[in-house]
Amino acid sequence: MYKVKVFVTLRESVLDPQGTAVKNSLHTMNYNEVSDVRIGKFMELNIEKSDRDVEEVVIEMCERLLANVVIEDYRFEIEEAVAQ
Amino acid sequence: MYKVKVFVTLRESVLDPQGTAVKNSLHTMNYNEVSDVRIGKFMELNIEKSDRDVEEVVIEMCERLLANVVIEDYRFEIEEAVAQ
Amino acid sequence: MSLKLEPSPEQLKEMKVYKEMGLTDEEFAMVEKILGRLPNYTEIGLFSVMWSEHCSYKNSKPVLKKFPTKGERVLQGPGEGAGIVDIGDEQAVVFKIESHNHPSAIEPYQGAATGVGGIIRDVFSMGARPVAMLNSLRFGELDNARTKYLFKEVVAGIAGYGNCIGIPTVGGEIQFDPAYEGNPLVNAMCVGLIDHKDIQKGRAHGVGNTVMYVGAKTGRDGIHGATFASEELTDQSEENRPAVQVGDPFMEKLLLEACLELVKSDALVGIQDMGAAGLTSSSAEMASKAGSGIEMNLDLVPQRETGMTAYEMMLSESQERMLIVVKKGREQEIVDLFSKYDLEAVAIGKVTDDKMLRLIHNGEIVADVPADALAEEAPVYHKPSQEPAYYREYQDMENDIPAVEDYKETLINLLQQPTIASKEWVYDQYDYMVRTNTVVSPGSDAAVIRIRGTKKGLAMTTDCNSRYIYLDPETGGKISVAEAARNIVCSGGEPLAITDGLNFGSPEKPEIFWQIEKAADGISAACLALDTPVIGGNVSLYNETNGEAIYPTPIIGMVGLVKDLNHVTTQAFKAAGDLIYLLGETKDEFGGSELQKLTYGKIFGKAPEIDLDIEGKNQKQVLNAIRSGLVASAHDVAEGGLAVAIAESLIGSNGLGANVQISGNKVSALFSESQSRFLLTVKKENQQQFESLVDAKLIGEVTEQPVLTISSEEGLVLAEQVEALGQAWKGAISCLLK
Amino acid sequence: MRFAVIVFPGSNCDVDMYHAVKDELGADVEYVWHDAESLDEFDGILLPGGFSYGDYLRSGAIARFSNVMKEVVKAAEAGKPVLGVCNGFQILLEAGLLPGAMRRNESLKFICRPVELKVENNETMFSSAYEKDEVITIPIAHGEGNYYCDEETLAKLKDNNQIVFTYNGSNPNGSLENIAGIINEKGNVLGMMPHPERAVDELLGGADGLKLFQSIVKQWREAHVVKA
Ligand SMILES: Nc1ncnc2c1ncn2[C@@H]1O[C@H](COP(=O)(O)OP(=O)(O)O)[C@@H](O)[C@H]1O
Ligand SMILES: [Mg+2]
Repeated sequence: MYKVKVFVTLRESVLDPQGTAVKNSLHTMNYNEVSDVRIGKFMELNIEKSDRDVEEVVIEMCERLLANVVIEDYRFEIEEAVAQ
Repeated sequence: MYKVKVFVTLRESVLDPQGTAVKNSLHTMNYNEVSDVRIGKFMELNIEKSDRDVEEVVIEMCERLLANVVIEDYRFEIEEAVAQ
Repeated sequence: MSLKLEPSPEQLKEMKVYKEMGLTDEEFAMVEKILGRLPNYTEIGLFSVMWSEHCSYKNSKPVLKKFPTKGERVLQGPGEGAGIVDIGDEQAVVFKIESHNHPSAIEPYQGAATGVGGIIRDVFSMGARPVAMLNSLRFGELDNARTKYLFKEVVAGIAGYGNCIGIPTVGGEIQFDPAYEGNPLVNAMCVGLIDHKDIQKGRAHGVGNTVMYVGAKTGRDGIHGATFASEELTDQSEENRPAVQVGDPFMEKLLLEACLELVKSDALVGIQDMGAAGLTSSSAEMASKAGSGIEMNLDLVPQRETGMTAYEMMLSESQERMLIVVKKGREQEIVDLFSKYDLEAVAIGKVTDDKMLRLIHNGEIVADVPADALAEEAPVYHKPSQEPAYYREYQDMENDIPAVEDYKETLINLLQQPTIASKEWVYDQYDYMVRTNTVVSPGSDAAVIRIRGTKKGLAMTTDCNSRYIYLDPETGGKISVAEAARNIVCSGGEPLAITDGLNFGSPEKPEIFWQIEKAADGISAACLALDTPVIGGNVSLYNETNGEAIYPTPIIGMVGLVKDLNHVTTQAFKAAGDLIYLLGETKDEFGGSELQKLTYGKIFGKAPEIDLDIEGKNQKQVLNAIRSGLVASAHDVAEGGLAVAIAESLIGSNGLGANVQISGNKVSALFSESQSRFLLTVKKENQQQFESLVDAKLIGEVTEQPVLTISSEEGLVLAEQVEALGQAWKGAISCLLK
Repeated sequence: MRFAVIVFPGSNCDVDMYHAVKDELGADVEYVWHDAESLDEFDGILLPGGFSYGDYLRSGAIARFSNVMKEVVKAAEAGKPVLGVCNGFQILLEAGLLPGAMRRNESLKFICRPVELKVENNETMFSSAYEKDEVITIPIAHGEGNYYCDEETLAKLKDNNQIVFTYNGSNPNGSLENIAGIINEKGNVLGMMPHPERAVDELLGGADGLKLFQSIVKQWREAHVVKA
């Protein structure tokens, strides 16, 4: 089995209302040292071994469902897990 | 400056309806090898150096605002960035 | 730095860079002539957006001229952010519809959300408090993953924005047809309330007054083909692509409250929202309308990103921004007012007397063009128009009555057609109650909002049967207006005025232009006959995929006045023993009908006829009877015909049934889509009085037994448990989405 | 009795709450901005629904750090009635005035519709005008109303009779044990997802929520008549 971590973040030019709200809130709470916040998604997937290349599968899933590539970028990490 | 990555995920014992929905969608799309999906938040913060210990500050922010510890766990990574 | 990457004026001309911005050679020559010199990159950018169809209506102006726009109650017709109609007591209603088709096809959630945000700004920039939203949607058939995805995300986007900002979404309409497969339509309508004294106009009066920027910061969102030229000249690729706009309803909620406080201040001179073409259109139009000029220092524009060029700032379509003009010397008051809402208000320029839009960036004048040239002097094109062959062919056909074997099964089938089926799956996601004024929620004909502190209400609806319009644009155009008015009347309202969202294919095609013209003729005729002037609207052309146009879809948004909330009526049958009446004549009309589509899988023939005199007369009778307190329930007979209308009235009735008699051809009696018809129920004790007011035919009685029984002279036609009808109707959409 | 309706940036049911109390209950009520320094002059505190700060991180997470929340805590400690509806409930959870947390609705969709509630506990200052086990109809309108708490907390809620309202029949959002509204141990802080302030006028479809507000006023009058 593979443990896959997918990070989906908004593209650079895209407005991030969530990040802005959190930054403002941190400032009100006196964490003035925080100069920027961007918020994205973090997904953990367990994928069983199959005859397809796992990386290929992950890219395909990201492009088709997990990220909306019009506004989001994605990154991932694949780790082989020892079966329990 | 520090680049801090915060990962906020639902606690293991808490049901994750979003993750379940994504898993079901993936199955409909014939990615049957996906056996589990959990969805969380991925936050990227830029934090300027201050006289407080950055790790301490990050923990405090997580506990107070970034995560709701009743249902969520958090993890973070701190990286020192070269000032531009 | 980035300025250097822009082509020089000479390169612009030589390389015809303007072409990729959508300007023709002739238009470029016009610009050159207006300026008396070559425009620079920023300047040609200003012209290209202001002279686009979206901002200038250069192709649709001749058509829009046809619409009747005046009326006793019209306080503001087309031309400002939204139209305004008097409703008495020094109050007025403000409303407008707008399309967001293209963005929604690319990023359905954000496209729909920002469409909602945009139309809300149009309304509160007039000084009005938005009180309700409606929408009108078109998708392909719900039989493939892409369409399901678009549908779900569009609905979620509308809900996401509207719910968060706290304006109830109270109604709308949805149709599914393969014609919209590649090009879904998302039109949103906003209705606001205003006191006459608060009405604002977007004008930059008073030389020396200050131009201020309020709301969200400017980013590189939505710049049309913005940096394509720079891209050719540099290696930057991806990062410079125009970014899709992301809505921030929270920001807009703050902006809304701040602006409504602002309109009470006498420091305010003019206000306009930054919609399409953002800073460019708002500044050029405000100056042009006031006969003045505006000078702005772009260095002062709040920016979300670094290194933005003048071109990018002027063409950005970042959301949740407004441009305002305030009296000189009163800026600090405005800054304070906005800061209470955690918003920025920044002085970025001043009103001048030279009628020029002048832009300064990094200490240099980067654009200096006549404001009128941008806002008013776009070329107007009279496109050739030609009757399409299909139309002739359809007109020559005889009315065909589809064969029906099993009436019950057909009725159930019709109730399951997504266009007819319950839209609960959709409106359950909309907060239709917030602000606690919603008297009639989605699920009946027109929605009704009460006006707090009065006994009045506003009825509102969106309607458009695109199939009829495709078959016969003129008749279909009439029907759209008539149907909207019918829905208003059924809810107890008197139709006031309309806003129209004209969604069509490419006007470059003579057959499409013909559709536009004819539909406008039909709409105009109906507006005149029913006394509902056009007070504003929106044009969206070029809705095509692979050369295939959508059905012509001029959506009608109508608002009516409910004089007394006691008149509010819904479509649900109310009590056993009530008499059921049908007003209006039933003919053998199936062109474009649901039964035709169901039977043949396509539509053809003539659209149903409509006689506007009869329509007007029937509406008056119904409204009169409602106002006399004689009507227990009212429902217009629309898609699917009488049988579907009766089923809908029963499903909402909490366990009642009906016994109905039909005569003549059974298929027509049950399923024909003849126009100008109403299904009404009346308490027995009111029978005489009702019959003296309304020329309706008694067709049956509401029963205790929750069964629908329809019979003819020959005997039983169909009988079915209302529960079963309800299940078919309610479950259809969520079932298709699985 | 004077009520405060707290207005956070992004609150949008503040008007509903205000008018319910003023027009239908006929009590004194005022809007109080989120940066207010004191709530001393008020006898009852109402946290309305909406999307405070856009609810962009988690519902209620940012609002709980508003200035006025210190005063809300103070009012709660002083035993004044504090009612949080929808977003107000979420804020009370985030602020720790009530136990547990909210998750997204099981369907992942926003849901707006009237639902049936069962009055589980009518011995609170918010529910005394209802009968025990009375079934009432109150609208919901939320995307994150799926209540959660751990087993230990749930056991405590049950032992102390802190569950005031549950969804009757079908559960619209997946909340634990059909929970729709809970009260704190002391009995003066109620949080609920359904909107009683939207159910106070037959013209808009029902008035089952009115008794909730009447309960508050009744209790306050009794307390103050005794004192006087
Ligand atoms: N997109 C939508 N958003 C909100 N409500 C909708 C939408 N589509 C349909 N509805 C509601 O569902 C009900 C039935 O719609 P429809 O079948 O179009 O009615 P009609 O034929 O009477 O115009 C109406 O109350 C309408 O407002
Ligand atoms: Mg209708």
